[in-house]
This record gives sequence, structure tokens and C-alpha cells, in this order.
Amino acid sequence: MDVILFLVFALIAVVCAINVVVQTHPISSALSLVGVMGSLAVLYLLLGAEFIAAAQVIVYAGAIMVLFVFVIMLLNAGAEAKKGRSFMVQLLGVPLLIAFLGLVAFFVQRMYGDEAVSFGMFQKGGPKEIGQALFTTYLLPFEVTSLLILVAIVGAIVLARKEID
Amino acid sequence: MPANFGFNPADMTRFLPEILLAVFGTFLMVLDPILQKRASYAFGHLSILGLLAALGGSLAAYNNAGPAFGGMLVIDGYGTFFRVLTIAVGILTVLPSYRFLARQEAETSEYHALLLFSIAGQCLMVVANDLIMVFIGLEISSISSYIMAGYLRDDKRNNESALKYFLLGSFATGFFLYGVALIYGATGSVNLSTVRAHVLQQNAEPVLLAVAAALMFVGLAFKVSAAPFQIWAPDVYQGAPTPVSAFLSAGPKAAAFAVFLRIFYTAFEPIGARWEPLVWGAALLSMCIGNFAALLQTNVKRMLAYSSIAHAGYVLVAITARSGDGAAALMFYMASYALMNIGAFAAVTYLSGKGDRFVDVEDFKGLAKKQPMAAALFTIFLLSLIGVPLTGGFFAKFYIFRAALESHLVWLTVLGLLNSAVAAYYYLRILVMMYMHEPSEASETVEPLSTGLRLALVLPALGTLVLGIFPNWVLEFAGKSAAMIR
Amino acid sequence: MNLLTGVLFLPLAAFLVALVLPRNSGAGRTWALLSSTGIFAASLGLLAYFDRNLGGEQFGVDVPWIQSPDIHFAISVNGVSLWLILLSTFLTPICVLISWNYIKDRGKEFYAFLLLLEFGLIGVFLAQDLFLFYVFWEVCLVPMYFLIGIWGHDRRIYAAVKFFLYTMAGSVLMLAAIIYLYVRAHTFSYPAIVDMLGSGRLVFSSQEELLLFLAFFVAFAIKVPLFPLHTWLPDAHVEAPSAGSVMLASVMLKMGTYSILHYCLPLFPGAAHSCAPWIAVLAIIGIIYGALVSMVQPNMKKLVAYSSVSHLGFVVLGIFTFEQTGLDGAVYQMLNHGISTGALFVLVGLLYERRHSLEIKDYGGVATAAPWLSTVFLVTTLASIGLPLLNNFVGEFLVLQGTALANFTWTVWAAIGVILSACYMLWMYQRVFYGELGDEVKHHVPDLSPREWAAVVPLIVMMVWMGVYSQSFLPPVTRNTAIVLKQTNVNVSYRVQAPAAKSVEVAHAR
Amino acid sequence: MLSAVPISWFLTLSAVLFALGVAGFLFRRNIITVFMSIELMLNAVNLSFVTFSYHYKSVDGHLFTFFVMVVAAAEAAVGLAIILTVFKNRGTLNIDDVDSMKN
Amino acid sequence: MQLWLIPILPLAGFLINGVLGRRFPKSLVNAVAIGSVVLSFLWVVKTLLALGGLQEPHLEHYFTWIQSGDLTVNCDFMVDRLTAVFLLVVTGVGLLIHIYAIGYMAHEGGYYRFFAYLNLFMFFMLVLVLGASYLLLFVGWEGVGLCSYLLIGFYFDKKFATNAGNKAFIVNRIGDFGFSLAMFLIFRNFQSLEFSQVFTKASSAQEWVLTTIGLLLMVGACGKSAQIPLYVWLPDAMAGPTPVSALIHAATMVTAGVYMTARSNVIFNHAPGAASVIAIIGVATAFLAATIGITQNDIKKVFAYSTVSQLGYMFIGIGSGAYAAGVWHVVTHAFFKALLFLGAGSVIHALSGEQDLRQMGGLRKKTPITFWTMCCAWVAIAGVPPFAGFYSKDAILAAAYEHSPAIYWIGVITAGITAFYVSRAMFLAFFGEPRGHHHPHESPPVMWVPLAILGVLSLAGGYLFNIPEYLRDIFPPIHEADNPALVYISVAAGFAGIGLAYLMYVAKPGMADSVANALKAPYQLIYNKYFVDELYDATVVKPLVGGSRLVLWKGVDAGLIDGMVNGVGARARDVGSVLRLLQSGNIRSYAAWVLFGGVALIVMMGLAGGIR
Repeated sequence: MDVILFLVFALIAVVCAINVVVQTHPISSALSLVGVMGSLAVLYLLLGAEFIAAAQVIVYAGAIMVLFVFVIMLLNAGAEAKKGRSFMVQLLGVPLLIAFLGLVAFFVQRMYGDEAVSFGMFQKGGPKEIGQALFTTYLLPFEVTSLLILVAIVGAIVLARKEID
Repeated sequence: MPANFGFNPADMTRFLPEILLAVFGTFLMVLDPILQKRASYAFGHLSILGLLAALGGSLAAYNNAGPAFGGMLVIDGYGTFFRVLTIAVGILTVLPSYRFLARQEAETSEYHALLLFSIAGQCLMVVANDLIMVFIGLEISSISSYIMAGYLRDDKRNNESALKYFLLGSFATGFFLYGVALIYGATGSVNLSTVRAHVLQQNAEPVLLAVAAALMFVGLAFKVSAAPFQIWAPDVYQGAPTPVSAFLSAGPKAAAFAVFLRIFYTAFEPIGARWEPLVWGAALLSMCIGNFAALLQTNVKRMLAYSSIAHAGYVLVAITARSGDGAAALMFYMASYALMNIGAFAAVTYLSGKGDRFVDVEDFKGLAKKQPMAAALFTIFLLSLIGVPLTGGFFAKFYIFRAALESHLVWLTVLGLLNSAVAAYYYLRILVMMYMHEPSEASETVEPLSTGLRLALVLPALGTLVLGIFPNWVLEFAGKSAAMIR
Repeated sequence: MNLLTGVLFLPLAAFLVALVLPRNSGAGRTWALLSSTGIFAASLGLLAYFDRNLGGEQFGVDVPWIQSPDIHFAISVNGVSLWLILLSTFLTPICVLISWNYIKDRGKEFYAFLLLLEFGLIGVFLAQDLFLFYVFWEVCLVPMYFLIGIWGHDRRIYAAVKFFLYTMAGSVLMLAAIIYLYVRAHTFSYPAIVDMLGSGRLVFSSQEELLLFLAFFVAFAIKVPLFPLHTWLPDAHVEAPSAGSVMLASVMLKMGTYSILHYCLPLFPGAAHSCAPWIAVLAIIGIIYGALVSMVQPNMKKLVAYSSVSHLGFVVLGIFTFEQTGLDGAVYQMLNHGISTGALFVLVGLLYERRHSLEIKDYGGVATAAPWLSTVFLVTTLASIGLPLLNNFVGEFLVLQGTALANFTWTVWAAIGVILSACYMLWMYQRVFYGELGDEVKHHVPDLSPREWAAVVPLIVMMVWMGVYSQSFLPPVTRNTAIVLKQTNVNVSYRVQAPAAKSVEVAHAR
Repeated sequence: MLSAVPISWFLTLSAVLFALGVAGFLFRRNIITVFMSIELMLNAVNLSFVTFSYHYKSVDGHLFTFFVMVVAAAEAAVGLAIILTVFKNRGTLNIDDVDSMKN
Repeated sequence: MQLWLIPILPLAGFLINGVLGRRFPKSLVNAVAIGSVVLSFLWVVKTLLALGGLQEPHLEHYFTWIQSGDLTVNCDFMVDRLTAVFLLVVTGVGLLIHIYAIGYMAHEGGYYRFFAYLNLFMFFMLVLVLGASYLLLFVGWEGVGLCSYLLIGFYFDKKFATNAGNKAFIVNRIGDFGFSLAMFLIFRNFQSLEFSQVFTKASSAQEWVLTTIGLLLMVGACGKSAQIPLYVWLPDAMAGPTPVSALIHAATMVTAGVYMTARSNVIFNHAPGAASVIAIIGVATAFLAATIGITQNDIKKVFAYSTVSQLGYMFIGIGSGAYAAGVWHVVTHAFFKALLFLGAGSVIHALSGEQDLRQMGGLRKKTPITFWTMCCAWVAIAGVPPFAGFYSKDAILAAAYEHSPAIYWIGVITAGITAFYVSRAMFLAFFGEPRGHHHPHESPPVMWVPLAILGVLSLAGGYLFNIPEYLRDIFPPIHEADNPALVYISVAAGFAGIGLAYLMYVAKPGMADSVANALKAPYQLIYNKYFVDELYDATVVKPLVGGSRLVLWKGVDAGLIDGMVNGVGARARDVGSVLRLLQSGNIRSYAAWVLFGGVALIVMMGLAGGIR
């Protein structure tokens, strides 16, 4: 059961991710990305991360991706033009990526070859545990993220507002 | 551990500089609608006030040194050194910005606020003892920097600079984060002390750790613009507003190096034999790429960007040394480098004029005739960048190569020193232009030094000379603090 | 704080004062003349209080400067450096005098740089701490770079940059070697290191010693300049203003030879001995080659520059004879070259000031138009070609005699240089001063003015004095070179007895 | 038939997604898509965090994921603003056109 | 005895005239210049009288000149009988020539300069003969070379004069090269340069060392005393004013080589090989120079080659071990050759500068005093007994016969040629009809009085001054066959030369040309001085200058060495230009680099040290 769930959503995630990469129109990419995020949320649940799964859907798929789509619409971005120019990138990129992937997968495989995940084995990923950690151990980063967000707000204003005069 | 967590007043003292910076930054923006445009210099004054306060704060924090927030932060000499350094960089960035912003008729409050936030992020990074804290600090610093690089939003080069910086920076951050994840996977913690303990006890998977180190190396090397991840720096420095380029080349870089060293000297120290050859190679590559590519540059900002790549290479030599002396050398180097580089950029700011028109090497022609004071100060920075004795740049190089030789890095030392001879060429070109040619349009039309710019040139020049003649003051502190990192 | 510190820091103080003088007034040159004369007087005091009967270092000052690494402000003066310091302080006022009217643009800066250069030069000769030595070594570079680059002739920038980079390239290797020495010896103190080497507390493997020696030697050889590292010199000389050429030829080149004597020999005796044949051959090639190339130069300054290559070849040759006579001769030759080549550059500068050309073909018949100038030039020429009773003769004689004691074949070859020096100098003299008087020369070349006399006479006096009564100068030199030789040879015998040194450090260099 | 999913599968999936993110950065020309590729990379890392959290039976990894989300949000805001200014100035979203500074 | 006064007086004269002379009236210049030499001469006389028999050398120490290691060079003056002879010749003949110059130079520019140089020359020459060590001798040696250079190039606006000056100096330098090497070897082997010590140690030294030293000394002597192969400068040196030719290039300086070799007799005595080489060089020079003398038309050139030839005689003497004879010839030669030159000067003066024999003729009546005084020299040089030349030449030839009959015979032939070319010059100048367009006039007394004195000395000098006897202690007489036939043969050769000249130039004036035409090739060869100058020019000077310019300077220095230096710079820039291509400006390619770096790092980190 877990295996099937995993396989199904992993497959969705991968297919959507590939779609992100191969689609030439940004809106298709954006929607595929939402798909990736959704399926990831399912996998999070599988790993017992209830809060994160929710946040994934709400913050990521909900807020951030909406922002993307909004900007795509705003800029009226069309399909990208086919221009060469990056032969080198492809030449270099594909083998490198394969190498990267192979390496990481190889190492991961060797490290965690035998441990298995089964649904419900880990149940401390609920809002309560998260909240407790946030306000004790992770109080500082949590507070500091406010600064981060403030910076983001200021930045967005600075860059995107119209001239007053 | 979480259960007995309580509010600890000492923690607040230790966190004081960041608080002050954030408060002043916010305050600036609150004041913006009240003060209106006519008082644009007031924001500069305020931000200097804030920086000075933060400077006091970091000293106060150092008086009360120790871990804070359950080991998230460690206030030690090392961290304080870099806190003070980044704050000083901030002050030296504000000074030339007065004139720069006025010239561009740009908004000042947000600029200064972003600067303060960015410095707050850097201060956080350098005292962080937890990778997640490092990550957040890094992001605060970086995101503010992205914005500042593109601050003049109607300027095409600013846009391009910001975009490149942002996209590539986020890209590299992705790698860094992946590294953090792998470390978490390998050790179950991202606290540097804990990680180190795990690694020392051989609990962690060495290969996974090595891959994690490699990935974090990517992220950090990117931030310090070390080869082969230096590639963004020339474009970004060239395109960003000149004071921002100055800031980027000093502040975030110093903070990133601080983190780099802290991570690799604490958490990854036990696997030093593995990463040392990599840093060795990166150091050499950075020096060579930076110096050789700079030989042909005509844009001063771009040239200084390449030079900053080369200097990153020298600093990596210090990391390669893997010794307390190496750490002290790095601290000293960053201090003198920050001073001389930011001074050099201030000189460029001075000459560049509205819209950064005059940033070509040729534009410096005859500056010494028209503005001997500015030229002389710029000369000090250039000589220091070359590494002529009695300047900070010389001692910095000297300490680094001494540390390297003590760790038997003979070839790296020889190649590094030869590189510094190559570097002399392009710095000399500017000197040639300033002193040995008739004035260009830029030097003919340049306005006299304003107070802010004057301070922005004189203070780092004094600092450079002091570091060159009495390096003891800084070096002793660096030596003591460096010995405590592990 | 003693007299020596005073002599060292007076030029720096004068430099700082010069910086704040008003621009575009005569204040700069007046101040430079006054202060440099004062400094010369102070250095004469040094001479007066120098105990000629004692060998070794005197007036030692040792103040800790930086704690870690342990760097000291350690200076002292010995029988060799004493004269070199006097040479620098002696020539600086002369340089001011010959620049008096010649430097019109940015005069204040010019004189300031001249004083800064003096400071650096004195420091190089005084430093007893390797780090301090390196500091001064590099400090000299900067003012000279500006002197050439700003006030030089047409290709001044090329020459200045070449000068800077060439020297820099050599000195970074020396820096590496200095740091390496520190890592091994844990001190920068030169006497301490020599002492450790002598007592066997510090032993280098022969490979190590060779590399260190070469690192030092290449830096010095570039400065000397030893063939084939000499090509910066003609460019720098030709393009530099007269005062720059004078300081460059007379004192700066001596930095190299003095350092070879003072550092390369006592610190790395074994390597010095094993390299000596190669270096001697290079020196001899330099002697002959410099002379031959000098002979065919169409430009007076270039001619004198190549002649310096030839002359300095004698100095290097003398040092690597490891004979008292050779070393003394080398030191004496350093001083001689300082005086006579300095004078040549002064005089060529005077000609240039008049006729605005350095090309030999633009002259001819000057002897008719300016008999005194010609006479003074002739005396200098004769000094330069080593005529007895003038200074160079004593030096050349001692060097060649020392060489003859070491290896007679070298002497035969080196002595050819003496023949050739007559060829190029007299040929130039003939073409410039003799022959029909052309209109250009007639109208533009007046005889010496009182100010110029004041610059030239001391030089002539020194040429004769040093040639006739060398005992005024040689005894302190001899005492010092004897010590150097002792250090060099003692170490060698030690090295022979010592068990084969462990091949350390370099082996695991990465 | 496996009864439980090996943890390495999750990690491998994370690596695959990360690689695809990198690929998107390399091969896409639209700046917005490139930016989305970065988001994909961050998501992949998040998966790793959560997986490791499961492995260690600790909540820490979740917190990291949480912070990464915040950072991603902040980056998105700023990044899109930057993209906006670029578009305003250049009228293009093609990443290859943004190369006025080089060499 | 204050020997130092002897050279110092002329030096003072030089300094006074040199520094202030330009403002002095001529009379004051004369007073200073002549006065200093007179005083010096008187001081020499007084000293010698005071020193008496001079059985032992008299040495005076003044100060240590150079001291370094084992090497000590003192400034010591020494007088022995050899020195005494030279002192008298130098100051005596020098004085006469100084006086003569008052008249000769009366109308020349640079009057004070001329006398200053002459005084300086006197100083150095006296140092040369007084010096008690090789190095001090070398000081004088180089110094007289300098004065020679200055005086040859006295007319410095004339290119040929300055060329000749340079040539003299440089050729001398080549000789000095040998001399200095000899000194270095002497010190290397004997640890001293003092004559007394060197000669003490030399007698016990190895022969090959002494031979080497001797040969090197001879190289020096060849330069200074104009012997093959370095004689080429002396004929050119005639570009200087005639008194200079007389004083420096005939009477004194050029005999310095003889002095030096005679002084080093101990060395040559123990190095017979070197001595033989000297004799051979001497005889070859004597013969070749004499043949060239036959064909020259410039009266001073004739005498110049004559000087070279006579110097060759002196070296025959030295090489044959007859040092005293050599020195004797120095003395007599000083008299008659100085006289010949001064006489020639008088002729030239009379003809307002004309030096070509073909433009002279018939001067016997116009300038009788000059003619008769020159006749004294004529008979002296031709070896007519009992005049000065006869004694010394005879002594040399006798010694040469002992050494090697071949040298004797060549010497005799040379004696004949000598008589011939001097007679030729005399006949051409003083006999026959005037050929030029000049209005000759006799010289003033200030010129002819010295001529007269020298004339007397030329006639009686050989008889009056029996040098070998005087120098007996220093140069023990060598065994020589008392063979009167040898004397007759050489005297006969002299008369034959005179006779032949009379035949060709007085009796049958056309004969000379027809002989020359008949022997065209050899005549041309000799007339052009065997093309030695051209040979040197083509084999040494041109290749050296051309090679230095094209190969060393343009090729090696500018091309190779500097090319490499600049090449390093250019390559660095090339590297830079390649590296900056990495910076394409394209974000995606930047990302590719980051990825590349990342993968490379992972590979290296992960795989370094192996996968455990």
C-alpha cells in the first residue's frame, strides 16, 4: 500500500517536474510545478509530516505559485523563443546532471539501503510539536524570519512601485 | 532541552547588534513619510547612527560572550571580529552613498534600511553556530543585496546585475541547502558543535558528509566568489551601483568567509584531509582566473571584481592552511581587504559621476593633477591591493602565506606570490592613468571631494596604513579569537 | 633612539613635511635641498662616531614591532652599509640640485618622492630583520616608480611598469623564502639566524638551501641587474629623469649587490659556493656583453645603463670569488659605481637639459662650446673606465685580483671588459664632445652654472679621493667582509662535518 | 513485493527532483521558468529534510522545511519584483537576452 | 729625499694651468709649465747627487694606498740607477721639449691646455719610473696613456685626431690587459707587487709561471711600446702636435715598455722562452716598421715608423738579455729621435704646417740651423760611429748575435734600411729644389736652442753616457763575443743605406719612382703598411661593432631577452583573454559552470580517499 502510494505520487512528481523543464510556456511550467508540490505534500504525509504537508499546499502551492502565475499573467509572458546560443550549456549540462544524479543516488543508496518507511510510524510532525519547537529551540530563527520577510516586502516595494513623482 | 527553555536576558545582549540594526532599519522606513525628500541626508546620518549603535552593541555582546539561544548563536571573539568588520563596512558604504544617491536622485530611506538589514543578516551569519541560522542569515543578507544591486530600477545595468545575482545566488543557495540537508541526514543535527562531535566519533557517514561538504562548498564559494563559482562576480559588480559593488565585495564576502571558515574549521575539520586539496585547487584557480582575466579589463569596476576574485583566492590559501594561524590570517586579510577594496570603490564612486558614466580605466587619466588628494588616497588602496609593504594588504598577504608555509604549502605559496606580481600590473595601470597622463574629461569635470566621500576615502586609508604599520592591534585579537574557534 | 634611527627617519620626516608644503612654489625644492643636506650632515655624524677599529654591526637598535610573528624594528650599521648610506645621503642633495630647474611640473611631489626614496634606501641597508628588510626593499620601489613614470621621458610608463613588475616578480620569491626561513627558524632576526646556522641549531638540507638561496639571489640579481635579468635597466634609465637615473644607478642597484653580500653568502654558504661558478660565468658574460651592447648604443643614457650592467658584473664577480680581496673590491666597486656612474647620469642630464636630446648624433663639438662641462665629463669618463688615481681603478683592481686568486680564467675574461669599457666610453666621448661645433650645440649648450658646479664638484672630489687614498674607505669594509667570509666559510666547514641533513619539509610540499 | 518503501527511494526522488530543477535552470530560457526551477530545487531539498527527519524520528527537519518555505516565499517576492523591473526595462523575459555585461 | 717632489711639481703645474690657465697670459702659463719641469729636473739632479753612487736602491714610503686581505699596495717611490737614468731622460728631454713647444705652439689655440697636458704627462711618466711596485708603475703607465690620448686628440675638432687618440688609448688598453693579468699572476704567485719582494721570490718560482707572466708583461710592453701586433696606434698618433710626438711618442712614453721589461729582468732571466719571444717580436717589428718607413711621404710618419723600428731594437736587446744595451738605446734614441721630431716640427713650422716630403725640398739653405741639427740626429740614427746611435745599436746587435745570429742579420739589414729612410727624408726635405709653394723661414731661438742641445747630445750622447757601465750592478754584463767584424758589418750597412738614398734621391731623382713602379705589388703592400689597419678593421673592429649591434643588441638583448620578458607579459594577457571568454554574460552558461564545479567537487570529495 505504502509502496504503491509512494510510487504513484513519486511518478506524478517526476513527470510534473519533467514537464516543468520541457514546457516552453511558463504557465504550463507553473501548473506542472503545482503538481509537483501537491504530490510532494502527499509524500510528506506518508513521512508523517502533517503540518508540513499542509503548509506545502497552503504556502507553496497556494501562495507562492499564485504569485508566479500572477506575474506570468501580468507580464503576458508567452512561449519562449527558440534560439540556439546555449549549445555549450546543453553539451555540458546533460552529462553533468546525469553525473550529479548518479553520484547522489549512488551515495544515498549506499547509506540508507535497508531502512524502510511506513505510514504512521512517525507521528510527531503535527502542529503541536512544530509549534512547541518553533517557540523554544527555534525561537531565534523564527523571529529572525520576520526580518527576512520585512526585507522581502521592502525589496518588492523598492523595485516594483511606480515613481511617486 | 526544550522544556526548560526560558527567556534569558543575556541572550538579548548577545543578540543586541542585530536587534539594533533591525530597529534602526525599521525606524528609517517609518520616518520616510515624515521626513520627506528634502532631508535625504538625514537617513544617512541615521543609518550611521544605527551602525555605530550596533558597533557598540557588538562590543557589549562581546563583553558578555558565550552561546545564545540554546547554541543557535555563539558570541565569541571570532564572530565579534566579523560583526565589527561588517558593521564597519556598512559605515564605509554609507559614506560614499550620500553623494551617490544624491547624484542619482534616488530614494535614500529604503537604501539605508536595506543596508542595515543586510548587515544584520551578516552579523547573524558570523555568530551563527547552527546551519539553519547560517542559512537564514545568509538569505537576509543576500536578498537585501539582490535588491541593492538593482536599486536604481531604471538602470539597465542595475537590473541585469540584480537578476544575475539573484538567479545565480538562489541557484547556489539551493546547493548549499542540499548540503545542509545531507549533513542533517548524516548526523541528525545541523548544529556545528554537534555535527563536529558526531564526525569526531565516526558516527556520521563519511561519504555523505563529504558530499555534503562539497555541496556547501559550492554555496559558500559562490558567495565569496571563489573559482570555479566566481563567474557571477564581474557582471554583478560591474552592473551594481558603485557603493553597492563596494559593499558586495566587502560585507557579504567577509561574512561568507567567516562562515566558510567556521564550518570547515569546526564541523568539517575532522575530514580536513579530504577537502584540503579542493580548497587548494580553488585557491589557485581563483588567484589565476582573477588576476589574469583582470589584466585586460578596461572597466574599473569589473577589474576590481576580478581582483576581488583573486583576493578570494588568497583567502582560500589561509583556509587551506588548516591551522589557527590560517584562521587568524583570514581574519586579518578580510579586515584589510575590506578596507582597501571599499576604499578603492569609493574612489570609483567619486569619479564615476551621474549614472556611473566614468568607470573606465582611461577616465582616471590625470586625476592626480586635478584632485591630488583623492588620487593619493586611491593610490594607497591600490598599493595595498598590490601588497606593497606598510599597507594592510601586504601584511595580510604576508600572514596568509606564512600560515601556508607553516602548513608546508610551498607550491601554493610560490604560485600565490607570483600571482600577486601579475596582479601588480593591472593595479599599476590605474596608477599610470592617474599620475602619468593628462587629465581626461572625467577628471576635468569631477567635483571636489564632499565630506562623505572624503571620510569614505580617508578612513579606510588610515585603516589600511594602520594595519600596515601596526598590525599588532588587529592581529593579536585575531590570533586569540582564532585559537578559540575549534 | 640613537643617531642611526635619526638618520633613517629624517628623510621620512622630511618627506612628510614636503607633502604639506604649498604646491607650485619653489618651497619644495628649497626644502628638499635643506633637508637632504641636513640628512647628509647627520650621516656624516654617523661616520664620525663609527668605530673603525671594530668589525661588525654598530649603532644597533632593536625594538619589537609586531609580536606574532616576532618582527623587530632592528637596525644597525656595518662597515659596508655605512658607506652605502653615506652614498645615498650624499647623492640626494646632488639630485635635488640637478633637478632644480629641470623639474617644473609638480615639483613638490617630485622632491617628496625623492626623500621617500632616500628613506627606503637607507632602510634597506640598515635593516637587520629580514621582514623589515623586505619592507624597505619594497618601499623603495614605489617612489622610484613614480619618479620614472611621472617625470620621465616619452616611454616612461612602459619603463616604470616594467621596472616595477620585474622587481616585484623577483621580490615575491624572496618573500616566500623569508617566510620559509621564519617558519624554520622562528625568527626574522638576521643575526640570530646566522648565529643559528653557525652553531648548527638550524640546518638546511642542501636542496632546501639551494632553493632558498636562489629565491633570494634571483630577487637580488634582478636588482643588480645580472645578465640576463637586466633588460629593465636600460629602459628605466633612459626614461627616468636625471635624478631618478642617478638614484637608480648609484644606490638602488647596490641594494642588490649589498644584499647578495649581506644575505646570500652568510645565510646560504653551501649553496653560494656551489652556485658560484655559474654566477661568475653570468657575471662575466654580463661584463663583456654589457660592454659590447653599450658600445653600439645611439643613446647616451642607454649606453651608460648598459655600462652599469658591465660594471655591476664586476661587483658580482668579486663577491663570488670568496676572497677577501674580491669582496673588498666588490664593495669598493659598488661605491665607485655609485659615484662615477651617478656623475655620468648627472652630466648626461645636464646635456639633456641644454640640448633636449639624449641621442649621441645630436651632439658633437660640445668641448668647444662648454669646455668645463667637457672636462668634468672627461674626468668622469676616465673614472668610469678605471683610470688609476680615480676611484673605479681601485675597485676593479681588487675585484680582478681577487678573481685571479680564485680562478685565473675568470680574470682573463673579465679583464676584457676593462678593454671594452675604454672603447664604448671614449667613443661616446669623442662623438659627443669632440668634432666640429654644430649650430644647435653652439646655441644651446652653455657651460656649467654655479648651481651645476655645486652638484658636480663633490662628485669629482670623491672620484679623486677614492682613487688616491682608498684607506679612508677600505678599512671598515675589510673588517666587515672578513666577518662575512668567516660566516660563509665557517658554515661550509660545518656543513661538511654535519651528518646528512634530513630531507624535510620540501619533500612534503604540495 | 515490498511492504514498506525504502528510505533511499525518497532520497533518490529528492535527488531526481533537484536534478530536474537544475536542468530547468539550465535549459529554460524564460526567466520565470528558470526561477520556478529554483523553487523546484528547494522543494527537492525539503523532501530530503522531511525524509531525514523521519529517519531520525525528530521534528527538526520539519522546522527546516518550514524555514525554507519562508525563505522561498521571500525570494519569490523579491525575485519576481526583480524580474518585473527587468521586463520593464528590456521588454523581454528571455534569459539569453540579459547579457549586456560580459568578458 | 722627498722624491715625491719630483712628480708633484709637474702635477702642480698641471693643476694650476689646468684650472686657471685659461685666464692666464701666455707668459704666466709658460712660467708655470716650464718652471715646474725645471724645478723637477733640478730636484732630480739634486736628489741624484745627494744619493751618490746609488749602489742600493733608495726607497721612500709615503702611505698605504690599497690594503685588502693579503694585498697591500703602498705608495712607495724608489730610485735606483735604472730609475735615475730614466728620470734624467724624462725630465731632461722633457724640459727641452717643453721649451721648444713655447715656440711651436705659440700660435695654437688651447695653449694652456697643451702645457697642462704636458705637465700631467710628466707627472705620470715620473710616477711610472719612480714607483716601487708594479701597481704604481701601472698607475704611471695608464696615466701616460691618458696624456697620450689627450695630446693626440689635442685638435679635438678634427676627427682624424680624435680617432687616433681613441685608437691609441684602446690599443694601449689591450696591452694593459696583458700587463694587468701579469700583475694578477704576480700577486697570485708571489703575494706581493713590490719589486723587491717579487724579484726575491721570482728566482725560485716555476718556470712556466714566469714564462706566462713574462709573456703577459710583453703584451703590455707591445701596447705601450708599439710592437707587433699592437704597433698600429703609434703612426696615427702623429696627429698630435709635433712636440708631443717628440716627447711622448718618441723619447719617453713609448720606452716605458722597455723600462718595464728591463725592470722585470729577473723574471725574464728565469723565463728564457719569454725572452726569446721578446727578441723575435722586437726584430720583426724593427724590420717591418723600417720597411714601411721607406715608403711614407709624411715626414712625421717616416719618423713614427722609425720610432717603432727603433723600439724593436730595444726589445731585441731586452730579449737577448742585454738589458743595459736596450736602456742605452732608449737614452740615445731619446736624444736623436726627439731631435728628429723637433727638427721635423721646425720644418713643418717653417712650411706653415706642411708635412708632405714631396712638397718640401731645398730647405737646407732656408732653415740652416734646423738642417744642421737634424744632421746630428741623422748620423746618430744611421749608426755612424762615433755618434750616439752607433754605441747603443752596436751593443744590441752584438748581444743579439750571441742570442741568435739570425736576429743579428735581420737587425743589420734593418739598420741599413733605417739609414736609407732617414737619409731619404733628409734628402727630400733639405736637398734639391723647393717643390712646394711655401715661404720657409727659420724657427725662433726658443725652438732651435733645444734642437741644438739635443744635437750635441745626439752626437756625443753615446760616448758621454756609458749606460751599461752605470747599470752594471743591476744588469751584469753578459758574455758577448768581442767580434769587431760584427761592428764593421752594421756600420757598413748604415753607410750603404745612406749611399743608396743619396743615389736615389739626390744623384738620380727619378730612380725612386721607377723602382717603385718596377716593384709595384710589394711597393703597394708596403706603402699601405701591409694593410694591417685594414686587416684589424675587418677582422676585429667591424665584426665586434657590427656583431654587437646586430647580434647582441638587436638580436639577443632586444630580441631574445627582452622579447622573452615582454613575451611573458603577452602570454599573461593571452591567458587573460582566454579566461575572460568564460564570462559569456549568459546566465545559463554561468549556471552550467556552477553545476560543473559542483559535480567536480562532489566527485573529488566523494571519491577522494576511496569509497570506504
